[in-house]
Amino acid sequence: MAEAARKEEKKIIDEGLDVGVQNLTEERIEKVITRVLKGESGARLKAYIETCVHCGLCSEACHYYLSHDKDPQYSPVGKVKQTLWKMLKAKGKVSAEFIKDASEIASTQCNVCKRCAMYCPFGIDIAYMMLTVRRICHLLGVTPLYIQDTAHSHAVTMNQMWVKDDEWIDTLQWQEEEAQAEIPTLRIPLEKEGADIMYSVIGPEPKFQAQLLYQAAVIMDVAGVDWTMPATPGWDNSDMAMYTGDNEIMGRVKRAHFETAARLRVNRIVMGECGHAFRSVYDMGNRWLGWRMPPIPIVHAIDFYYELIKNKKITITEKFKEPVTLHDPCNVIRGGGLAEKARFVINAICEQLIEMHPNREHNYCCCAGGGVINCGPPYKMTRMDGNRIKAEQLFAAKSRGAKILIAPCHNCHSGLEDINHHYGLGYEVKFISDILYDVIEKPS
Amino acid sequence: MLTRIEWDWEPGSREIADISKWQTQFNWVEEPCVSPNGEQVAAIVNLAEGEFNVCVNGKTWETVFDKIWHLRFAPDGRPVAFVSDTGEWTVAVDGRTWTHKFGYVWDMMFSPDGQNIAVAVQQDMAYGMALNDVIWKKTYSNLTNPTLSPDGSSTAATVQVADFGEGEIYKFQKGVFSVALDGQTWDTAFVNVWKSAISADGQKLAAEVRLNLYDYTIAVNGTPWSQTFDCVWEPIFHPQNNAVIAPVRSGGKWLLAQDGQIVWDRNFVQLWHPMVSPDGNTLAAIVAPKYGRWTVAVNGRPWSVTFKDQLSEAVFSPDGKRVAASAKSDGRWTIVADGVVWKNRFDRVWPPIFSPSGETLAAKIERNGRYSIAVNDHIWDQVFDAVWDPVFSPEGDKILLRTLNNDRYVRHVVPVEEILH
Amino acid sequence: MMKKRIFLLMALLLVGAFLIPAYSQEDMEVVDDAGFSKKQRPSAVFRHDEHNEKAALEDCAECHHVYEDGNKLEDESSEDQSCSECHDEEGSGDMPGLRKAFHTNCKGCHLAQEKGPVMCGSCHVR
Amino acid sequence: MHSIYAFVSGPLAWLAFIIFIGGCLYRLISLMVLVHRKEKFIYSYMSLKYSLRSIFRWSMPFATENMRRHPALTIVAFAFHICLILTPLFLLAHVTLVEESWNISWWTLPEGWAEMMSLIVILACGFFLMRRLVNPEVKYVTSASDYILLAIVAAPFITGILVYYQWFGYEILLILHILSGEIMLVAIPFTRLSHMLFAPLTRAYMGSEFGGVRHAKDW
Repeated sequence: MAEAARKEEKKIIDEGLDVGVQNLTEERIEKVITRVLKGESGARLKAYIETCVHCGLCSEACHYYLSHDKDPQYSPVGKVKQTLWKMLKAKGKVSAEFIKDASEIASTQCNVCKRCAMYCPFGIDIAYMMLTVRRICHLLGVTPLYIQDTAHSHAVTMNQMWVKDDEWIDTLQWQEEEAQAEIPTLRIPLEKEGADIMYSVIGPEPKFQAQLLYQAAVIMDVAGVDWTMPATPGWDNSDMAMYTGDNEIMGRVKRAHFETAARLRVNRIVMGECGHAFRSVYDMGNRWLGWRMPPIPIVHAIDFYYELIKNKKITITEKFKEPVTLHDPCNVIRGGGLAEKARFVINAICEQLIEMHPNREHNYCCCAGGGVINCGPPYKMTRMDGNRIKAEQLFAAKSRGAKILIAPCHNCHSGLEDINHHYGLGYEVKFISDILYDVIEKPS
Repeated sequence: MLTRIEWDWEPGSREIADISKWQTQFNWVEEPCVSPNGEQVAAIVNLAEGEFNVCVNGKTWETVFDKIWHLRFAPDGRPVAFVSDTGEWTVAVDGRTWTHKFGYVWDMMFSPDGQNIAVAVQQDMAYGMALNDVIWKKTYSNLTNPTLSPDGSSTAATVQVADFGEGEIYKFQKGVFSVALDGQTWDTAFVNVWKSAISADGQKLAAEVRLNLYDYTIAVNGTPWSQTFDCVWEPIFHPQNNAVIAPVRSGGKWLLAQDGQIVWDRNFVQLWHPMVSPDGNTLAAIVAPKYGRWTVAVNGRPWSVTFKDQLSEAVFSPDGKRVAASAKSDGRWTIVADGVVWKNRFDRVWPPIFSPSGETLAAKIERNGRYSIAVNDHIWDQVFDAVWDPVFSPEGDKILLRTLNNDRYVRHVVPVEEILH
Repeated sequence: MMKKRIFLLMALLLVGAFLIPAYSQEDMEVVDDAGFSKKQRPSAVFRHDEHNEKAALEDCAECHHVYEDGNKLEDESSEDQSCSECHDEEGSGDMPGLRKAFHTNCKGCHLAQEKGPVMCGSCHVR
Repeated sequence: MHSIYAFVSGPLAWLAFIIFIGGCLYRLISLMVLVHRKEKFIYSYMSLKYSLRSIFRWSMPFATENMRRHPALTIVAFAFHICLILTPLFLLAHVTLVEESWNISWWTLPEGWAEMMSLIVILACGFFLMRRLVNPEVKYVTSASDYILLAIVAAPFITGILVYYQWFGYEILLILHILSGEIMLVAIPFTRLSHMLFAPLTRAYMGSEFGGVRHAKDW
């Protein structure tokens, strides 16, 4: 039954997969799988595969599984079964069609949120295994088109959105000018060598959400922060190559980021409200380059706001009135331990925080992260159908009075906008900075 | 332009400008920058809404601009900035603008003597480079990684040679990027071209390229090395023999290659920023011999001392016999020279500078928000709100120091002996 | 000295055999496990005379041994004593505890002779 | 029967233990060598504090979210693992055999307890079997090997109970009991039963990553 239901859903047309598999030969598939599973992978993968007792206890961790009426094909281990187990069992002798399915499963039916790692009694990291599958698919050239295009953008421009070198600087100067209408002496200091902080953002900010740059500049200015932004590539902390399995491009993009900060000789990098970017600079990209921890401390926006409020660098004039609920993004909460700091910030700027359940480390994923939303329109329904449980969770919080949904992560933000709209939840989705900008005391 | 030997090397301190006065004069004063010889201090100043100028030693340029950014002194002491007037951008040198105007200008580069100034330019979404007000004859739909030849006579950059639309991943993967030397691209295009280098004689151009999504190598004058790798970092030219040297990745480890052949007998977790000593005899690079441990390898042998956080800006002494770098462990900076670490730790330290003889090593340092310099692990007893990198006299017995305290910019010449005692 | 002691023992044995029929081994069905403070298994089945006949055992000391300084005394036997008089439950030094003594004695011989029961339940029959 | 008994309880038992211990060492050492060769960075993240924090937390019944979500399974799984390990180690008959061979002995379980514990293991195996047959998410990832492993684990306990009660052919069953125990020992290092060896390591690594790097709980 479940098998049939699954087949029904498979009508997605994705050139990245459909054309990609046409270039495959059985030999190439076998060679690449062997290269990754035997050559690149090591003890972790081996231990994970051989320790797993197929108990199925990871299932309930996964929002896809919960949202698909507990269809076991969507359980974390179920996805491993459909991909890695088969590759291992067949010693890499799998068909092109199999690779296409594996790519779809690994790239669009798993947000690598690592919630399941908290549910496996052995702490098996299934997200890591899904990323290994994506790595194989990358080396075979079978990656969903939209995210592959994004990886190309990273490779060319070192940013996510094909923002050209000059467009970036121009946008910053434009936002500086805009903000000067509000605070005439406000500056976005470019290339200020020796500043305390380099502020880094993700590609969509200059491309579509320039108001976030504006807000950040105002917050920095009001708080009297010694900050700068680079006028060279390396300003973008995001990294979709990390999610396509193109580790080499991931490393290159992260190197540009860290070397830009090192060139500017800043003490710390503060980044905007993005989750996967945090993962890429704090966890994955730095490691590929050989840094155990980021060479320059990375401060996520939540942590930074916490610091500003705690140290009274900014004053809250009047708290935000409407009841809010908070979505805990996987990469900064489960991946960065900022759950309590996020609550400190929200409580400092909002009258009422209504918790959704589960929350903190146990919050349900937005279903957009891990590169899934970046796989583009073909998979929008994958995300919607794959996260009914999130809609239910949000609905429950709404029924207890929450009106505003705070999502301090770009992917979560966009993903939850879609969920909100698709399920008609009637929330307004906001970043913390949207509210913070509104409630802080600014020079009149 | 005065050569370094002609600068004022008389020991003593001299106040050049009181910037606090400028602050009363203008709406705001941006970050000051100073000339190499320390005789000038300049800053972008705001006169009124949409009115900017550059103030040098208290005097403004003749022309007021809508917007100014990236003010820097060229090595020859001329202040240079990007300026905008009625929506057009150009370069202003000492207050005089280039004749060419652009949609945008950025990435300012100087030749070591400061005589050549190169920038990246964009006009009507067509991209190119300009050197001393001379623009490339051809333009491209995108341009990244601009570079200048060692003598500053040639420019190069990665350029996009064919158009592709959003989502046209297969067109992209056929290769639409190349590199242009003085505007002329190679005949070959690649999936990606990143940083490039121009040989000392200006005849050769080498760049890191990606042949498909997975195979990387170095291409020289359009011809890729016959060997491919899992990844590469940017190449450099050997200053004497024009050999191309680049870090390459194979089997998950980094190696050093010269003209496609592996030259160091061991691999590293990371290897980048290779450099050749001025005499051409020594090859060094920043390496991670172990995961999360950073140091310098000289001729393939890493120093035994390693650092946890980072190691940046290794430098050779002018005679090529010594190597020094700034390094950080557990958030504390220090200097390491020839594998020997300074005892002092700093909140921040800037790239170290060798005296002409290589005997003395100096660096700008920060402790508790105040700045000073340290020489051979001795910290000068004076602290400032800001200092610029120290400059050695030609004999190496004196140091030129450019400092800022209470917005007063002061030029000091300090005998090295004074700091060491 | 030695002869005197053997004589004494013989005398005692005779007296014992005739005067204390209650201790007669003819009726013995199970091993005397009175020495165990707590029995965890059914008593081991052991029909003394039948066993000895079958095993063609003549020498009592084959089982009812006497050890001195770790050496078995060839001409002496201890059928007048309970095993537990020497072998307490714990055992000490070279002296095996009672359980081990029984097992070594019975099973050890069975294994060596490749005859007789050697598995737990073959003796400790439920 | 003597020679068979002597063989299975002698050379074969030796072989089984040698393969078990040698195999475990081999698996652990080769895993470490693999880490050393290809993923040395793992060592740099290992933290004793957070490893123990994680192992301890996951060794406490109902101390993690997922354990609370599956109370029956939690109880069964804990009872199963405790009984599975303790029963053979402290069984009177086993200790007696060890004592006869090497003159060392240790505390033993009262026979009644051992009987109960063996039954618990068998019942738990039944429970696991039912999960595999009935729960869709378990069934989906179950293959023949999972049933075989379950049988390997259950066999020594089923035969153990049978020989304890001396039902059916005692001697044959005892031989089978010994054999099944030996099969299980040999299987541990070379099948997914090796989670006995690796689970503490994977747990320690995840505990270290979550505690030391991610500053988050891994439960």
